[in-house]
Amino acid sequence: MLEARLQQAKLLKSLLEAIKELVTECNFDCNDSGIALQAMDNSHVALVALLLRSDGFDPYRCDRNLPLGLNLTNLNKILKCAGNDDILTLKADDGGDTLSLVFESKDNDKICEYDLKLMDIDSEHLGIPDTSYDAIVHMSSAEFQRICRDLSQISESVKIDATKDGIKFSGEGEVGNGSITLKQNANVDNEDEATRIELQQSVSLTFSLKYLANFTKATPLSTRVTLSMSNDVPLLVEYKLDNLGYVRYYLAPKIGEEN
Amino acid sequence: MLEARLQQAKLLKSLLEAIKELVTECNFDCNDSGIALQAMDNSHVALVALLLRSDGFDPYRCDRNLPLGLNLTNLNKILKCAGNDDILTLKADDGGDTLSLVFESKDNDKICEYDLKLMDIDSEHLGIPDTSYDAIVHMSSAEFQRICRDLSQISESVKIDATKDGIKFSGEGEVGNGSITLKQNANVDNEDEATRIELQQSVSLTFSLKYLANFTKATPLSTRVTLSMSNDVPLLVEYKLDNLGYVRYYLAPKIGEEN
Amino acid sequence: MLEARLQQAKLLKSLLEAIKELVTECNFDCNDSGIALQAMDNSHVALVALLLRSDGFDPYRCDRNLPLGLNLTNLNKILKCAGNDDILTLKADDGGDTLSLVFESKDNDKICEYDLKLMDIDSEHLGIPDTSYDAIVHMSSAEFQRICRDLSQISESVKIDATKDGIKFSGEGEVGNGSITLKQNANVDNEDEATRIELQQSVSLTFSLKYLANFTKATPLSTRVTLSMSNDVPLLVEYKLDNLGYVRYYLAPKIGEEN
Amino acid sequence: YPRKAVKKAPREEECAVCIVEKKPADSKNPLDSKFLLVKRPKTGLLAGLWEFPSVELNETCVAEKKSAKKRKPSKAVVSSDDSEDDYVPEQKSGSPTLKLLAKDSDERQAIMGKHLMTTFDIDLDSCNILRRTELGSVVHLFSHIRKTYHMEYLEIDADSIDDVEDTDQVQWISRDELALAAIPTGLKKGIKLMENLATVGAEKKIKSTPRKKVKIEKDPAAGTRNLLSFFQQKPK
Amino acid sequence: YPRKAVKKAPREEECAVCIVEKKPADSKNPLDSKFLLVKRPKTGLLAGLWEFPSVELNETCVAEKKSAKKRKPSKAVVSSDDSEDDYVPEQKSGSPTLKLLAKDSDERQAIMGKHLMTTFDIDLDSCNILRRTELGSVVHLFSHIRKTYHMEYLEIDADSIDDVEDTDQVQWISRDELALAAIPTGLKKGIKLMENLATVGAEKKIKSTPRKKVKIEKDPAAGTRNLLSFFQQKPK
Amino acid sequence: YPRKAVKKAPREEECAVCIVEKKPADSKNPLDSKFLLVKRPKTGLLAGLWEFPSVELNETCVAEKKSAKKRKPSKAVVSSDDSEDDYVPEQKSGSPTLKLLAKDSDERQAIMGKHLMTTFDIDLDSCNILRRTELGSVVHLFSHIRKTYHMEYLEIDADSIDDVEDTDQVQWISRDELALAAIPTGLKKGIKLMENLATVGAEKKIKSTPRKKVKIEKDPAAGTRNLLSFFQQKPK
Repeated sequence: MLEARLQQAKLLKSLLEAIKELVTECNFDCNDSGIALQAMDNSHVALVALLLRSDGFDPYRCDRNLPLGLNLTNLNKILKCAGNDDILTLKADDGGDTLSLVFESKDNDKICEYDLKLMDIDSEHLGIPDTSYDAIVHMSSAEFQRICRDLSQISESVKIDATKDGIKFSGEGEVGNGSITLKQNANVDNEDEATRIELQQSVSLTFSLKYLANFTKATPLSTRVTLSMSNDVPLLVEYKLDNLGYVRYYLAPKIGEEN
Repeated sequence: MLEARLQQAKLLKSLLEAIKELVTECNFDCNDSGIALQAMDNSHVALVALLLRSDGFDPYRCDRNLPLGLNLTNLNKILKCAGNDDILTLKADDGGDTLSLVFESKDNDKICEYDLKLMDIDSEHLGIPDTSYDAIVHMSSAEFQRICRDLSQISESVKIDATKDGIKFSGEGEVGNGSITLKQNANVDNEDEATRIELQQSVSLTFSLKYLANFTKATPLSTRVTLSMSNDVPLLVEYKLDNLGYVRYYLAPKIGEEN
Repeated sequence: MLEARLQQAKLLKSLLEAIKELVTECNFDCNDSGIALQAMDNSHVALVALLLRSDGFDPYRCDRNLPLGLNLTNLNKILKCAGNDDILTLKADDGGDTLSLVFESKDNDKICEYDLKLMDIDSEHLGIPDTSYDAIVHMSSAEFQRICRDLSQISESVKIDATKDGIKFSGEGEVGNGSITLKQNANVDNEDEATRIELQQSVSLTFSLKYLANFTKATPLSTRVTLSMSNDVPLLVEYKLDNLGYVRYYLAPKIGEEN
Repeated sequence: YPRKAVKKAPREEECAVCIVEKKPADSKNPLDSKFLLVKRPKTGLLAGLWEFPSVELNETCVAEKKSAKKRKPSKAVVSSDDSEDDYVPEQKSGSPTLKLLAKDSDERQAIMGKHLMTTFDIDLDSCNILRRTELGSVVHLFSHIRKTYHMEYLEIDADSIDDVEDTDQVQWISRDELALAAIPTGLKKGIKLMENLATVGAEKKIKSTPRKKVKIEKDPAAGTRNLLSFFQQKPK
Repeated sequence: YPRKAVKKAPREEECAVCIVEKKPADSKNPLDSKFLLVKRPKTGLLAGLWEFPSVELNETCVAEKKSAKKRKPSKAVVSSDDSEDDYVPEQKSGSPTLKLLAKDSDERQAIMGKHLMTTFDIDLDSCNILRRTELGSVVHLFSHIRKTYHMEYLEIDADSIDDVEDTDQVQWISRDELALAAIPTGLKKGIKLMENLATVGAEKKIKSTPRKKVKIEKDPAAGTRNLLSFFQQKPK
Repeated sequence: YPRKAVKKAPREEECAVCIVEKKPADSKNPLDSKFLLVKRPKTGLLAGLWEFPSVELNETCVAEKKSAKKRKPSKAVVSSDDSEDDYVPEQKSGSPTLKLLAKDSDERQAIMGKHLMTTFDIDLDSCNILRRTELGSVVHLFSHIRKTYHMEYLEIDADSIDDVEDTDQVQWISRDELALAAIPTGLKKGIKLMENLATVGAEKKIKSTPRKKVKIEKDPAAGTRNLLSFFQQKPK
């Protein structure tokens, strides 16, 4: 049995926006430590992993492992019915075939109750090896979103070069070439804007911009994003949720000179 | 002959928005007491009735009954040319074939004059019997709009249950079920948010959400809306215009178990 | 060789928006006095002429005449990647086949470099005779935009009548007729709103609204617009850029009674 | 005043439609299936187009046509005033809906079963039905008819019915040809419903479960009573 | 520099088009009407497609073609440089519009009347015209031609003209077939205009009134003078 | 729980497609060109539709079909559970892509050259090629196949190849007919690419330059490695 109460429905609403374009159906795996999700996109080049720790909810109860098979499009329809500041409660019985969502508004006497049908989804769990990345870039999530959007204007893929001085995003297409360089600037006033690079070794990798732009749907969840890279290894893009968990995206690199 | 001057064009602009999706062409019936309109939608399940009392205009002159047959799409095109704060004057001659609209801006020397062609419309007037409804619910118009929009996400029709404790809107569809309950709360601080119920007898009725959502186009006209219901009788949804009149919508209930 | 540095990318972004719907490809003619552009639309009824004087840039260098053949759609794609407040630098070599654009953000350590491919465009330059117009109307650019948009609701062309009292825009269509009159009001408080008319002789001319509405894409560039007219001569619509130059549009009048 | 606009509700008609899919029982390939199409009569509404087996459900159609004929006996040249006076009487009487032969899906299925038997020699009692399910109803507006198509989907084991030669009037065509055939727009919505159903069936491996992705363009007025049964028309 | 773009205005051509509807005078049913279609020649622009009776209005077409032919006499293999030099002379002379045979709708109707007579044996003087009205003009852009179709709509009492057998080149087809026929896109806009007209006519019961719903995609440059008649081209 | 959704990647297939344009060398008129079309076999995917000359690039197709056949030997009536178990083994092995015959455009051009020679008697070595260029790749999703069409465009001097009579299976059709032919949607994207190319070529007068306006609907995942080659599937 699951019962999990979140003070702000907005968090779950934003989370759904962040993953629903990549994945249509998947299991929310609930257990006593929290709610987790792992799913690949249809083309098997990207993976999203989500964790909501139990201590982000109050109260949180989940006696035993409970996978909730959900159609994310449908879940999103129901979450759209919640106000951003509503108190949200998730409930599911162990043998049940519905997830119950209750939204309570703080300021007036309104209670919404929705029952979403569950599905039995046979998901494949991937073991993601612990990797010590050659380059870890911490930067503004809004800036990352802007860069992906801008380069999409002219190119379908982006080459990311991380050196000790900075990180460079570049693309080329019919129109011409473009590159955007962010210098390492640990000491700027605005903490959210700073770009910091932990570097073992310079890396240069090429990725599909469409997927990266898709990942940046998570921008409202955090002011900061972390890009972790090693040559010939999937990129890890991570958005941390304050005290609650994270959304992580993995994207396989592009092969060779093709773009 | 009609001459009617309105201090704010915005009112007529909003009124048009509130009815133009339901009705394409109809008569504005002008006489010395004001301007009235009554029209059914094409499917004959909904009716809109509008009244603008003469004392809401200054000046207002209309010597004898004058039906103005208007294409609302065309009228709306012309009203879009009026600034919200323009002074609006309607003029029509008894034998004429145009409605003249004059918009004067308050702050600069701009005058707009439009002539709209009239049509001869053979409208059917329905006699709406005085009904003493079993349940009359006064609530926030914005909240009603939100509820219609939210339930449209999952259902095509809504069941409305009014009891002495509150009003419950519920729907069901492929995705699952949902219900929204507003408790009677006469004493809340914010007068606009309060939900009040005058109840002779509990009612439970089912309506098409598409039509209700259409009615809520009138939301900008009033902060409050009134739902009047008796079992097996058309629902009355009323938006009052400050000191000027009202927009009323009637919607026939759905039959039996089908939804 | 060209090197031209602009303190705010926004200006060039807005300029592009103002001309890209009228013209797809054209030459930016660079020389020591600045950057100029002249191009007709496909139907040969409208012409846009643009001037950016060298002293609006800092620094500005252009040793010899250098025509830059550009696809404006592609240029616009790249300009979308510039922040409004970025410092923008244009660079081109004499024999080169690319235009280089560099955007530097003022507040953080971000540099964007784009290379846009050039084209060899065989443009036709028209000699525009100096005309002393019978009527020159200075008015609010926003008001002019609004008028074009409003009359487009009901008509495809607009008749402009300028007299010493004011300027009248009128149109007619299926729906009905409409006219908008602005009185000469030199003494109003708000300088930007004033309508002023220099008149040698009354004029009455008819133009395609679609083109005029297209010209008003330049509205963000200036709070004021000037309409210069003589009977049977193309209309000149001019937006002045503060201390930097201008955008001028010419539109041939409509013939006879057809509209 | 320049123009007249007399508002009238369009005539309501209902029709049962059955998409019949003949599927080799040993084939998993959806492209091996065949669909039954019939050609419409050479005259009348949508003449010559192909459609799925259909049964009109309005009994009074015939009676109505007769009365219409009576009203235009002379072959004189008239003006282009193509009024639709014929339907006004119904309008006035306040009952714009004709009498229906079948009110629910069970009755419609019974009627369709008979139709398939008599017209196409398909005996549902003797053949192997793999699936039979309602697809929902689709409303299509013609110039003066508001037609509701009640669509059902019937999947039959191909081995359990006789092969019949295709004729000028009746054909079994493949799924891909279906996409290209000259089928009235209203019925194309039905194909879409079926394809969604098929997709769901294939993906989910469980039949008769709540469907998803099936976005039925339902008429919002469906199932709602007519206001004229509550309010009286005022004499003018 | 990598590319050249010599801007040139497309050649202007105008054409009168007439949608002829043959309507049984005693029928109120719009589906009983027939429309006249002609097949285009087997070669040239839009070869083999069906169209409404049309008359080209540009007299100089022939002269222009001749000069074009002169410019490519040899059958030698050339590069894929498919330039359109042929039209440049017109361009330079500053008069991109060819001479027109008909300037207003009256002249066009006269020309069309003759065309219907000579080509289809339809004599407008002797048959019963129920309605004849301008539908407006539609502009269609081909790769190097900017074609203006001046559309009119002609409704004829079916009893007042002789029935003619359909041939490979000329057919009377029904309203529904019209929607399916292989008609050039430009003309399909014309059908839409006519349908709007028909709808209005049917609903409003008054003809030749200000139409509504007829959203004509007018060329915004129509009726506007060419700037080249005001400004001089500078020598390069 | 009511439903099962076992996520599976669709089967990947690749195909080389060649749009062959035969152009009279002495003609500047794009409407004089002809395009080579072939009819698909009467059975199978997209049966009976017309397509451009194409070569399937997946060698293992045959092997795969064989194994599929083995799995359904009995002709017994089964439920409508149209599962796609056949493809599961590939899935499990973590290599959803079949073996490719050609990895880059050079290899594809070589294969296509042979195909044109053997199937249509067009010998690229002896005829006059005006242009040959890659158009890009287009991905089309069928119900359980994800098909990548690698499109190229080949312009041949019409005088340098023999005229061949059109047959039921092979035709040279004009540009306008192309727009009307029953060509699979996936390939229509290819036509669009070619038209853009042609426009650019015509306007710019320089061939093999960087194209513009060619908006290729590229698969964003194209050229990206499969995550399964990095991460291990956990045992359940």
